Amino acid sequence: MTAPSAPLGAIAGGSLLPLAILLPALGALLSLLMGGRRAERIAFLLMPAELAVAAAVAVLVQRSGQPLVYDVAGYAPPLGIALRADGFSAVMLVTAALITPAAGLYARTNFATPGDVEKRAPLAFWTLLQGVQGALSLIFLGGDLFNLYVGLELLTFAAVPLVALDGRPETVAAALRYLLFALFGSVFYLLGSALLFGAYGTLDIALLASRIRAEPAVWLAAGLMTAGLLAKTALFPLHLWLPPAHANAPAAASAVLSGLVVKGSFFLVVRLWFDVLAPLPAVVPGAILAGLGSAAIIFGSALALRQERLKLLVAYSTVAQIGYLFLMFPLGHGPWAADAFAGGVMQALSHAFAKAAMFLSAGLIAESLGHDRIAGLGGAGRAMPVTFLALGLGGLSLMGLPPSGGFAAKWLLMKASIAAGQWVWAAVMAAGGLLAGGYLYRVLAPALSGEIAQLKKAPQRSREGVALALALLAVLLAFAPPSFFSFLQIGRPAASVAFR
Amino acid sequence: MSLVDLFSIVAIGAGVFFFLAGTVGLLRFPDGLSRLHALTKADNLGLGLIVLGLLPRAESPLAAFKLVAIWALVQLAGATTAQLVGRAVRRKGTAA
Amino acid sequence: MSVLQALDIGLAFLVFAVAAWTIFARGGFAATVGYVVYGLLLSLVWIRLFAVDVALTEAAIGSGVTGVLLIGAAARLRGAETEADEKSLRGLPRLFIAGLCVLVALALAAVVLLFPDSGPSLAPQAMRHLPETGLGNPVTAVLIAYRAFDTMLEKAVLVLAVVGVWSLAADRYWGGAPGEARAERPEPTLAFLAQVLAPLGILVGIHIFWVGADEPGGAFQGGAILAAMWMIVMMARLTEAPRTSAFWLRLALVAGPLVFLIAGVGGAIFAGRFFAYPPGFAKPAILFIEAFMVLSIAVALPMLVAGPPRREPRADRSR
Amino acid sequence: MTSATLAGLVGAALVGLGLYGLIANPQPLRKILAFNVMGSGVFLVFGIVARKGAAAGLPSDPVPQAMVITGIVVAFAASALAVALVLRLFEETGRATLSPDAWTKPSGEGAEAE
Repeated sequence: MTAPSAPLGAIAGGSLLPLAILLPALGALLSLLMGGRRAERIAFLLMPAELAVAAAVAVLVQRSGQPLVYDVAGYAPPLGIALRADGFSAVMLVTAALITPAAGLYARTNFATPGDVEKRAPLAFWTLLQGVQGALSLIFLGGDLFNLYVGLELLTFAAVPLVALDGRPETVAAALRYLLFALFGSVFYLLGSALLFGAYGTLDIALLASRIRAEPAVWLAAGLMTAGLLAKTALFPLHLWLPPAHANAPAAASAVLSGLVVKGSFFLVVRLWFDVLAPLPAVVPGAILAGLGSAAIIFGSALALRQERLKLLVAYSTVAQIGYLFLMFPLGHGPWAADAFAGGVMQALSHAFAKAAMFLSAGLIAESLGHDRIAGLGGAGRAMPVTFLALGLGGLSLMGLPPSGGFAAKWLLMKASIAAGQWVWAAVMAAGGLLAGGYLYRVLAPALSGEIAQLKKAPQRSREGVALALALLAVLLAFAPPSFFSFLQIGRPAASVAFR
Repeated sequence: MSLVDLFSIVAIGAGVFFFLAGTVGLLRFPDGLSRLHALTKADNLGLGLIVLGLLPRAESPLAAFKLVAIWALVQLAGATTAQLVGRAVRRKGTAA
Repeated sequence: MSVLQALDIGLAFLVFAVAAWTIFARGGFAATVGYVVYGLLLSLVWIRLFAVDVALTEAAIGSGVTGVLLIGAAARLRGAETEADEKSLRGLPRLFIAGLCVLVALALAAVVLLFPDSGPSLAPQAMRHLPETGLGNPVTAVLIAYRAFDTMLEKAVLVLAVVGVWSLAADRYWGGAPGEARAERPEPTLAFLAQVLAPLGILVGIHIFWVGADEPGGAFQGGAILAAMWMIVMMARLTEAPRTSAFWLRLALVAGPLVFLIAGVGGAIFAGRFFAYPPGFAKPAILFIEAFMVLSIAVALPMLVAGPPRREPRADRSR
Repeated sequence: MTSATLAGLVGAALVGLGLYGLIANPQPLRKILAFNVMGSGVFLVFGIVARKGAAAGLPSDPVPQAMVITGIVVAFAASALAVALVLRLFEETGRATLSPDAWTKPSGEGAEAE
């Protein structure tokens, strides 16, 4: 991000960046305006275009080997707002553009509008789903901390109502708790931004990175912003809101919330520490973040082991998998930095696909059996093998077994932590893998044995296909070529690239 | 000190006095209706006097008009609130 | 100068005291009333900081509209607070949290005191580019020109919030009007107030929007005043909240962000940049966009206060 | 002490107060109030940053001012969504509390292990 932005801003491809944000925003507005069945049609009309824009951004970043930059309104920072796409932004953008339509395809059954009369849940779902995608695009591309604050709020307002979509009191309470955590997070983030603006007179990430010095205002801002973002990411011990929210939302919404929405605030933690604060010595904060991540891995997995409902188990496994994301932070400086960064990104990607697949499968299981109690899953796997294949392949990634994106992620992180001599993270990862194996065994072993379970209704082939496709993508990440890893480094400060 | 300044000081001072008296009444009077009485009377007079004191200092006729408009609007809002509060007090009985 | 300083210190203490009351008062209703007072005092602070645009916004939205929202909620929740009271934190955890909060406040105060008296500023740049926008108020220029992208997205936030609030309706009420149906005749006093105030308020709201181009004011503040007028008229039962399925209502809600978005794309076509304005055409374009923003704000704020639909859509249609 | 510094100190105190109310008060409506107090404290910090950025003939830097205006509107929208959730919860259960045992079935479905 330290490269001068002026010549790059001239690249015509930069205008794709605002488009990636404006298309879903337009879709959300039009969905509310047109209403009824047209909300869904608008969503499906725009999603291919959004995927095309995301792919084009990735291709352009790859071709130029440098971040794409676009000064919105023609005013360069610090007065105006810049959008930037580096390698990490591009892969996250593509991931969101793949998972959102997948969740949409799955949700067509649950959120169809049969007649001419508009229904509540479908209209809200299709509008908010596009809102989530717009907000995520903004977060992945935003180059200005206040612009990113607006993105965070947009994400909160789109995500929270999704949790309460079925209107049961427990979902309303879960949504309220989620909202309160998210608002706490936003306020802290904004406070940190205020301090940074007071110290340096800009909120542009690239400019901040060139001006920042280790001084009290910066450390306080970093602490406040990190705490706020962690509350939104549900990193232990700020995870309390996540399991009830993700477990009670409709399955398609859970897939988006668990797979993508928590990655939005995680993405900003990475932006903060790897871009804005990159020049600072960050040994202690990195260790704290990884320590919390380790605690999340152990606690989340242990709690997942004890759950009685499948969706809650999957939700608690999200708490654990979020923990892995934070193991990259103490490994950001040194010859192993590139591996650690790639491992963290790989974990974000593979968890996004795997967890979306698992929530969709869990939703299918709950619909087919009429419940999602783990004790009642006996023989279910033999009745709906494709669904359980998707669930199992997703689980492969969570455990970190080859071949899966999760394996690649955990292997890279482990390699980096051993190279750095920080063995403890490697030990935690090994333990987390074993625990994940344990809770998945609890689900899969009874499901794959015994009498074939009687289904209330068989799952639709197309919906099983969506879940399986996502799970296969999580597996396919294991075969990412070396060029993929150098792509991830595009836009990273030279220090971490040089040693690759 | 000119005569205009003296006028401003006296009028605004008297206005502040009425506000103070109204506040004391609000805190010390026994029941809802007499509290209301103290508050509305004092506020109307108090604000009126303050606006009066500020009028000669207005930069333009428009600014003076705005000052008077503020006073009128506060009158309107005050009268409405007093009515509503008074009715609520009466409905509740003497308990308030 | 010393008188002003004394006033500043008194104001500071008052703000702090009322805020503490809001946090610590026993009754939720009393705390909420405290919050409204607090908001008004804050707008005085903003005036002392020479941020008149913010003071207007704080008074209209931060204190006014938010106050109506919270007081309405507190009134409805009046019976519900005793039970939850038992579970409030006691002893050590409470002390720990209090200590943490004091620590955060002290660290923040220390950093704020360390800021140099003339800090870094974007004011010179904002002023340098002001002629390009044709505006006289730099705050409006930041909102609608330099950082137009933020403002457009923030309008989208408002729309999503409305969708979120509406989505909390019961299924059978979807498309219906928010607010209770009441057969009572309008409260005569309130109706009188609404009849006198609303026409005036609408004029003031439009005036504040219009002068916002050059003086303190603008779309947010003007829109909030219009919103307040609509809320008063609805409160007086002179009119009812509209059906949430009404096309005009939805059009008014999305008009602000939609027109802004389209203008942003137009900027890419006619001025070479998303959200840029063609030279010489900036001021009319800005006022055009702002007019729709005023409309959307004036509609979105009352809808957010009114809450989810609460009446069957069919009953409304027969009216 | 300048009025800007004073406002900054008040802002810091408000953040502390609001944070305390947000964490320590169990009632959702009071948490929403506390969130608003905390938010206004943050806006005041922006306010002193703006005031200390007085330059080019302006008494206050317009950029942070614009950010505060945006922030106030967003905070209102957040309050509205939170209030709608609290009221919905109250209508469904007759109570407005976040404590899970008040509204979940005895089986503890949906409740978290705390």
